[in-house]
Amino acid sequence: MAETVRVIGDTLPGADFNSPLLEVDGLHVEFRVRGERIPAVRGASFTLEQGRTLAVVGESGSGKSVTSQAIMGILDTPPAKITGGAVRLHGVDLLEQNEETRRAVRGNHIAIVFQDALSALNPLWSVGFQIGELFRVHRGTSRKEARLKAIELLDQVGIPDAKNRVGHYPHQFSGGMRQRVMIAMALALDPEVLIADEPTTALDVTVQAQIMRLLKRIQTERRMGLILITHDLGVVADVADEVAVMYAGEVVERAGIRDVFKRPAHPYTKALLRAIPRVDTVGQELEVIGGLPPNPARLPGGCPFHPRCFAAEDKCKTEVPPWAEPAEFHGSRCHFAEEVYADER
Amino acid sequence: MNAELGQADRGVDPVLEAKDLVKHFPIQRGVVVKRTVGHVQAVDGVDLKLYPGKTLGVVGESGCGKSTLAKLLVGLESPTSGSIKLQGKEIGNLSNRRMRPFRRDIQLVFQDPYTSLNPRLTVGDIVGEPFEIHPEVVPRAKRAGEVKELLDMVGLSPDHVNRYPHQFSGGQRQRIGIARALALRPQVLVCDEPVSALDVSIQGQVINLLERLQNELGLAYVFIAHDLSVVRHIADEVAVMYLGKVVEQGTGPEIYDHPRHPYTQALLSAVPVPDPDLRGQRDEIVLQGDVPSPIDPPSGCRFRTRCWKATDHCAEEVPSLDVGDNGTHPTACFYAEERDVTHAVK
Amino acid sequence: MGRYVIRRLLQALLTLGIVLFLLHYLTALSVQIRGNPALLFFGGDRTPDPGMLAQVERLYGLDNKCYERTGDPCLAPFVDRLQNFVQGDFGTTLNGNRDVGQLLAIYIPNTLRLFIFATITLVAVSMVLGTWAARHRGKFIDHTVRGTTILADSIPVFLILLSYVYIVAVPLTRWARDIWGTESFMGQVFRPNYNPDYPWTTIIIPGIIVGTVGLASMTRLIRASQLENLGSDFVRTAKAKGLKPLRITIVHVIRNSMIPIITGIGFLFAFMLSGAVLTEGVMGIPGMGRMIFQAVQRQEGNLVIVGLTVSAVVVVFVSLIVDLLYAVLDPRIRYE
Amino acid sequence: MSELTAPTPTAERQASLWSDAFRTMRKRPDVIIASLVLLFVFAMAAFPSLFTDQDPTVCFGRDAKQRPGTWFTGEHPLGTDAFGCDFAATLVHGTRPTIALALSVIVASVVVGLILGILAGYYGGWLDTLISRALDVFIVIPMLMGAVLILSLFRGRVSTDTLAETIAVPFLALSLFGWMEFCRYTRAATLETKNLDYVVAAKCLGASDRRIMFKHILPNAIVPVTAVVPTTIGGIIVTEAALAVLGIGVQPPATSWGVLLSKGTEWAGGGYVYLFAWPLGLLILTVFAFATFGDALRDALDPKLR
Amino acid sequence: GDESDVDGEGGGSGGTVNMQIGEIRSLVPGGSGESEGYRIMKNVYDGLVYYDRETGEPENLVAEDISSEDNTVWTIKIKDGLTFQNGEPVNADAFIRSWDRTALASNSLPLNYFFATFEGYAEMNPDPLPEDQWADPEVPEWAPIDVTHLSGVTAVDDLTIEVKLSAPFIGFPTMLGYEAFYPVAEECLADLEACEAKPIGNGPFMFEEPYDIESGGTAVRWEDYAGDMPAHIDAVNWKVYLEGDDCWADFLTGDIDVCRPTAADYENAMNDPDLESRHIQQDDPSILMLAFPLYDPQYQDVNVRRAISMAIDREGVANVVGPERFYALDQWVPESILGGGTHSCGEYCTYDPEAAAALLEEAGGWPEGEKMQIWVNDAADNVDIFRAIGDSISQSLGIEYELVTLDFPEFLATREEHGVDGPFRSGWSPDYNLNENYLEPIYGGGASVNDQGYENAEYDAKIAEAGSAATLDEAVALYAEAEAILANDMPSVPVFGERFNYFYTERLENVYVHPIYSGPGGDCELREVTIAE
Ligand SMILES: Nc1ncnc2c1ncn2[C@@H]1O[C@H](COP(=O)(O)OP(=O)(O)OP(=O)(O)O)[C@@H](O)[C@H]1O
Ligand SMILES: Nc1ncnc2c1ncn2[C@@H]1O[C@H](COP(=O)(O)OP(=O)(O)OP(=O)(O)O)[C@@H](O)[C@H]1O
Ligand SMILES: [Mg+2]
Ligand SMILES: [Mg+2]
Ligand code: NI
Repeated sequence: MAETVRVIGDTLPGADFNSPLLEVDGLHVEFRVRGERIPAVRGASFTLEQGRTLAVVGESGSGKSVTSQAIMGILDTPPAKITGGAVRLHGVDLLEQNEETRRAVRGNHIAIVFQDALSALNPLWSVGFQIGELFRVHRGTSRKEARLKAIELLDQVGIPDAKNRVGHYPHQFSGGMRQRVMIAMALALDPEVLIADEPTTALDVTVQAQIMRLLKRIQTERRMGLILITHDLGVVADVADEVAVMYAGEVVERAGIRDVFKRPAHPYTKALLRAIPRVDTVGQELEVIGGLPPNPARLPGGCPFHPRCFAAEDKCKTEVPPWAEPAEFHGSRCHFAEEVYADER
Repeated sequence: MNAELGQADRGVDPVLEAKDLVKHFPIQRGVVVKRTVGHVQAVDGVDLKLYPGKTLGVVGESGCGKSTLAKLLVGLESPTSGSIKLQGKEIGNLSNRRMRPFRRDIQLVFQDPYTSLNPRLTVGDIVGEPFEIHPEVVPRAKRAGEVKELLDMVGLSPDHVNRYPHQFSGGQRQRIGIARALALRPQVLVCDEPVSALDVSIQGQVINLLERLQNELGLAYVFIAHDLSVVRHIADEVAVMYLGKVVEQGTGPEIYDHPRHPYTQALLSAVPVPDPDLRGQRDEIVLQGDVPSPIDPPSGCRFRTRCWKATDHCAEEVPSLDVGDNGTHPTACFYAEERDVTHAVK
Repeated sequence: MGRYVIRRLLQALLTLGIVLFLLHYLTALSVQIRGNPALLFFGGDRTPDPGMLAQVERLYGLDNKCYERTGDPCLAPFVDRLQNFVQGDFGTTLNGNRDVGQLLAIYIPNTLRLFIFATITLVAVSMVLGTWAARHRGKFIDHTVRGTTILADSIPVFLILLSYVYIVAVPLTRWARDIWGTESFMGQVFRPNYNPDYPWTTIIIPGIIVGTVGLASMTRLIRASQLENLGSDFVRTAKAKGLKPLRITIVHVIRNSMIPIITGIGFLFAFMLSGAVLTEGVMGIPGMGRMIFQAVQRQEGNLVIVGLTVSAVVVVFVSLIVDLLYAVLDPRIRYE
Repeated sequence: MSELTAPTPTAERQASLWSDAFRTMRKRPDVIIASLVLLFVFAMAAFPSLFTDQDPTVCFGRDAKQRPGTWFTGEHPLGTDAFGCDFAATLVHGTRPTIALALSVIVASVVVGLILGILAGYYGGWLDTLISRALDVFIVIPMLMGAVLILSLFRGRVSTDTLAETIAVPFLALSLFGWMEFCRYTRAATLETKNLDYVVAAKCLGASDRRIMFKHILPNAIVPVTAVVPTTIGGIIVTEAALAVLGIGVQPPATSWGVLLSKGTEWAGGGYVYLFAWPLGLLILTVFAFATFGDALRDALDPKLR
Repeated sequence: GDESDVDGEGGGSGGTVNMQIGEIRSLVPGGSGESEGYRIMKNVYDGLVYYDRETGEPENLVAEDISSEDNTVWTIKIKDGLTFQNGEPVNADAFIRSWDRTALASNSLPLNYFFATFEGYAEMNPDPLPEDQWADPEVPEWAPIDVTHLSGVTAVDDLTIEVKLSAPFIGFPTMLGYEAFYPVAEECLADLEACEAKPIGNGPFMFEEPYDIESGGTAVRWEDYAGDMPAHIDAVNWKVYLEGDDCWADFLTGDIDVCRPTAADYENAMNDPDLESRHIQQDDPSILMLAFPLYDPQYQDVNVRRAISMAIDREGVANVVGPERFYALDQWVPESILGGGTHSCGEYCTYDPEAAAALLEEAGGWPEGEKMQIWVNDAADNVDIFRAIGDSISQSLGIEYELVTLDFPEFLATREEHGVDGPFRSGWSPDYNLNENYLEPIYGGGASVNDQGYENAEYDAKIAEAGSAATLDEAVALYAEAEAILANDMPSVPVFGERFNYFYTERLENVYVHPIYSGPGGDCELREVTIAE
């Protein structure tokens, strides 16, 4: 695949190519359910450069999916409401654009791959139709041409016999194949940013390996920015360039891949790394993070991680920790970031 | 690292033994008279031995028949053929009523902590249900105490008896499920992916609990999972399943450090290791395609369609699960050969 | 697909056979308990000559002695009847000695017309209301729509009809005729009674009224299925593809919502037939519902059986069509 | 092992589906109003003498169709009916058969439907085939038609001495054609539930089929059934009225709302609107109350719809 | 003016009268036997006699002369030169072929019984074979009937018929205007199916298009009509109202010209000043009685029956179902019928609760705790009327009652086999205009035959005597005496005579309603009606 030439000004007026590709800055999202306000994302910030892979990790409910949907602008409002922050693509704050521009950005500039491909594909239309739809809506291609493009894409994502399979329906594909279809759909308009929201969680390890390989290949070929959302640190270690760790709606640590794994600066990251069972090591008892994941509607005061933290002190219960940078390009939201960073164990 | 486990216990009789276990689900058609047009060969000739106090891990990809095997072992499905012996007694084809006394000795822990607990019953009712079904185990008056004890044993506050399952988190619910399974003091616990639905941070708690209970109560586990790393931590012996058959069996180190079957090797190599330093350092085998349908499995070796070593021979003959000439543990492959995929090699 | 249809047809045939036998048994029981309907042939209060009565009984096949033994399933006449049905002979009525086949030819089209208008009304109104309510979920409009439809459903249809006939129809007709003339569409459409000279026009209003049966449940169904689809993952995907809301609704929501709606319509069909009994009675429409009701009243056993069998055939047929429509709409449902 | 004594989870949201449903419903104004209406109607059915002191069987043809007095006072506060009976008394005393019929039909239908549905869903096989076929057959015959058929079979065969005798035949006819919906719901719910892990768990513990059906499956199967019960009660009341209008159903001189309505419709056109309006008002109010209640219940029991 | 005058379409509706009609059974003479079929046939066919719309007496129409010496053998002379609408002559054969058809058992025609008094009837209506000769013991069998002609009827010449009855019957001519005795064309019998749809009559109206049983049809004036009672309007359109429907709403919109309001619409219609001048109110010869099962010991005392009769507040009951629609009846033969108007019931048909209670006391009172079962068929207003009657009896005598409602066939059957255990409904509409028709068919024949189980030798003798009286007047007087005997025995009590109230639209003039033969929904004499300009 050759270097893609694109005219961004058409769909995104005011784009500045000197700014980072995608910048999420202090994003706040809350849900209003039956009079209750649930802050799902509380000030998430990270940056993605072209051709890089940013992994967003965190346990279930930490706000990973909500963040990605906020970037895409596909949150249902209500119940969701973006209460603050900015999402800048080439320096343009998407949150301030009108609906039409945002629609143009979706698919064209940012695309997303969801976790459960079976439910994310409309069961009543053939995959060819669903992929071709993008060309027909955004590019005004004819039905026939769209089909040819769809075949081409299916071929690219490694679906054998794409010509015949283009008319099949989602249920006729296996899990891994469906995920490839999703990826083909996301790649259709050659976006600069691809968000993959747990693309392999529902898959077997052997298939997961196939899909991750595919994603990686495509990303390098197209020099896309990839946001990989997952809670599998093994996958992260395999593909990511940078990592953002989320806890209770916040990014609690952000650093390059080796830094995070070798010298985490946040107790949560540290505990998480220790808790993971590994194939290549044997330990009799697993280390665990005590307690329960936080309920976003009733977060504890101060640092939200303090009830489960091994390093917690009284200060953590009352004071919200500031963003600290114990090393260059290594940020952590912990009162004791330096200490944790320094402690190599 | 070889032969440190398993062999040592050969003097003891296994608590649970399955021989040539087969389960085929018929596929039926027809309005009034049903015709059988085919079979789902979910489990197709599996041999297992489980020794007291030990853990047998079963790994394999989705749909390879792990859950079916679990159901067969606890008597929820009756096998098409083969035998299952619990403490030397055949339980394979017993009627529901005749099976009942054996149920006290073998219990199941489910994968999904959200659907395995009746949302309309309190924790006390759920954990106490085994006593109602088997009233002879504990006299009525002592049941409440027993339930509290069980809750305490799995690390839940005994005050929680009057709560409903939805008031608990996933990990806590899984503990309730374990408490229920333990109520009758079984010898064997079959755990069907007990931690797959849990977050990494919670997963460890449940695994530790299971290990602790094994030490305290001398339980034997059949531990089913598709997460190989978890199995490695808990299992003494591991069986790798592919399409209803066990393709390789052995102790943890035998399987993980010295895998001989191509499928096991591919499986292990596909597990990502949370260490960025190992990126690109390991021997990576990426299989092509998906697991074939169990309705019409490939002839001969079932793995041959995805195997890089496959020859015509593989299509003609079914490889048996043998130790082989130069092998250390049973492997069902004509071209079994050790290959280390878990450690950095490059 | 072909095999599936054949299988379904066989199943339907079985059901119909059972229905037929049950009906036969019930009518036989009715003759056994209530006495011989042949008396009706002689009209009024007169006692017929026994010889004549016997003749008439013979004419209608009611002379079999099994009709005198309460509880006897009367198998021989049942077999006769089946044979006649197979030959296309549906017998005659007691009252008027009329060919039942010909009667059906008159009654069925009328009822079908009624159903056409009823279905159109039901689907159109509930579609609009359901979609509207789903759009404004939880808001005032949502509650209003639901309240109104429930209220409309709580008023028995025949009361709506009666009020229409007694109170509204006459002044409306007179008013319309003053403006447009008697023979115009408007001059006929409001007429309080069905008129065979205007078989379509005068059935519109009763059709619309029957169409309000089940409005609440249908609206609720549509609202629910739309809500479900609007919140589904594939709609989220569609949004992520940058599609316009209108396109999302048309391409990705409506077709998916059709499935429960079709089921609903399938069920409502049997329901409407009940509605037809009263509607046809009140509006003087010579249709199946009314025919069956009067046949039951007059102990026209044969007519009851034929009528209900026709209705059974329709219901079975509709459910078959519904199932086939599923397959058309939903590729996941494949019948080999 | 300190990590195993987990902190207390979300404490407030205790209670099960039912009390949860009850809680949501209690707050809705429409439910409150509907409940009041139903309470009033039930009171009328249970204690008619609280509402009127006249005997509905004392009728003088000469006094027929006296319109109500201006302020609903005088000997006949609501006037007299077409037979010269006190209309208020007829109306009040007509409530009992109506409500008794509706309730007995619903109880019978639900019980029959539940049992058959659970059996069919749980055991499957030929039992399921049999019950499903019966379902097919009964669904094919529309309820009203079936009721007409049964009712005409028993015309004049039963006396109307007691309440039970009055409603016996319509009860039979309506129940016979009323169980299918419940059976279908139950069967579907059973099929769904019986493969749920908690049912499998009970089986694994050695629970008997009866225990599984009644302890684990029934509570689940009963949810969709309960959700449609109030609405169905409304439907039965309407059907009873339809039967009365057709001249079958509860037979005069026993009264029910349906009987009153069928007379009332006749006279309303002739200017005696009150003969029509009162029973109609009561009927609509009651059916509407049931339907509203049912609607709310369905919402409450199916959180997806909220 | 009326709009339908303006839009001339479909055969010049300027002269078309729109009538309502019920469901008919047949349009070939002998096949209908109900009021609706007769209402069409009497305009399409000309019978031997036509009943005068004022006196109800038969006046010759096709017949030139009808005479008899002994009331047993009757000679009928037919007018010359009359034809059917297809040109066939109306002669003796035309009548004989019609009568033979109706009298033949295997044709199973409802009016078959009209010929029971003819000689030769028995041969054409044999009994089934003895049981041992049936092939299937379950199914009765008949020997084939080879007699196809009534032996009592002979054509003396082309225009003269001689009829031999099996017993003398003075009222014979009064029957002859009825449908059973109309002539039938040969062509009609050749293709009955076509004739059912498009009758070939000899009357002033003819069908050009087939009549449809569901939607009715239009009969136009037959221009070549040569008879004595021609029509004045161009055409008549019958619109069908099936059972349970009524024409009132359509009358109000002007789609129907003559209509009777439903019970509920009465009051409004009566009080409408607009309609007042277009209202016809007449007594209907239909009567309603409460009959007693004399075979039941409970009702064997005549005083019990009298007490019950006196306990019925007839005006009160009429008030329930519409005062204008019924009038209290105190005789067994209504006023409008030849020989009616005797008021034979007298004081016993007058409401007097005290006297009623006293009478009942005298007769031994009513058994404690027992309910009176009142049996009624469930059609139309019956249930209401008898409920009101029951209420009235119950208020006067303190007896509890219960209504047993059955549908018609079952009711008839139960009544007939004497399975009724309480007072029951007995209604009667005459077949012909003679008081005999109210007496003999209902109470004659002996206890085992009639529904009441009534038998009085004196009564039966009186009926027989009247049948063989020399003149009609004599016979009428003798029948009236029989009625008096009946009044004394009270096997039933008269309750109501019916009264019809017809309204017609402004377009019509000369609207007359036949007192005996008119439909339940509204009717008028179509040969006389005209349309206003
Ligand atoms: N529609 C919604 N209504 C209310 N709350 C919501 C909604 N969607 C998400 N949330 C809340 O937002 C929080 C973050 O959810 P999110 O889906 O982003 O988690 P996640 O990190 O993607 O978890 P997972 O790993 O399970 O996908 C959760 O606590 C959830 O309760
Ligand atoms: N009751 C059944 N009837 C027919 N086929 C069945 C039945 N139960 C399981 N199967 C089939 O048997 C095969 C093995 O299923 P099983 O549930 O044992 O797989 P598994 O290894 O547990 O997979 P997973 O990891 O997804 O839980 C599957 O192909 C499945 O479709
Ligand atoms: Mg997520
Ligand atoms: Mg499984
Ligand atoms: Ni390890």
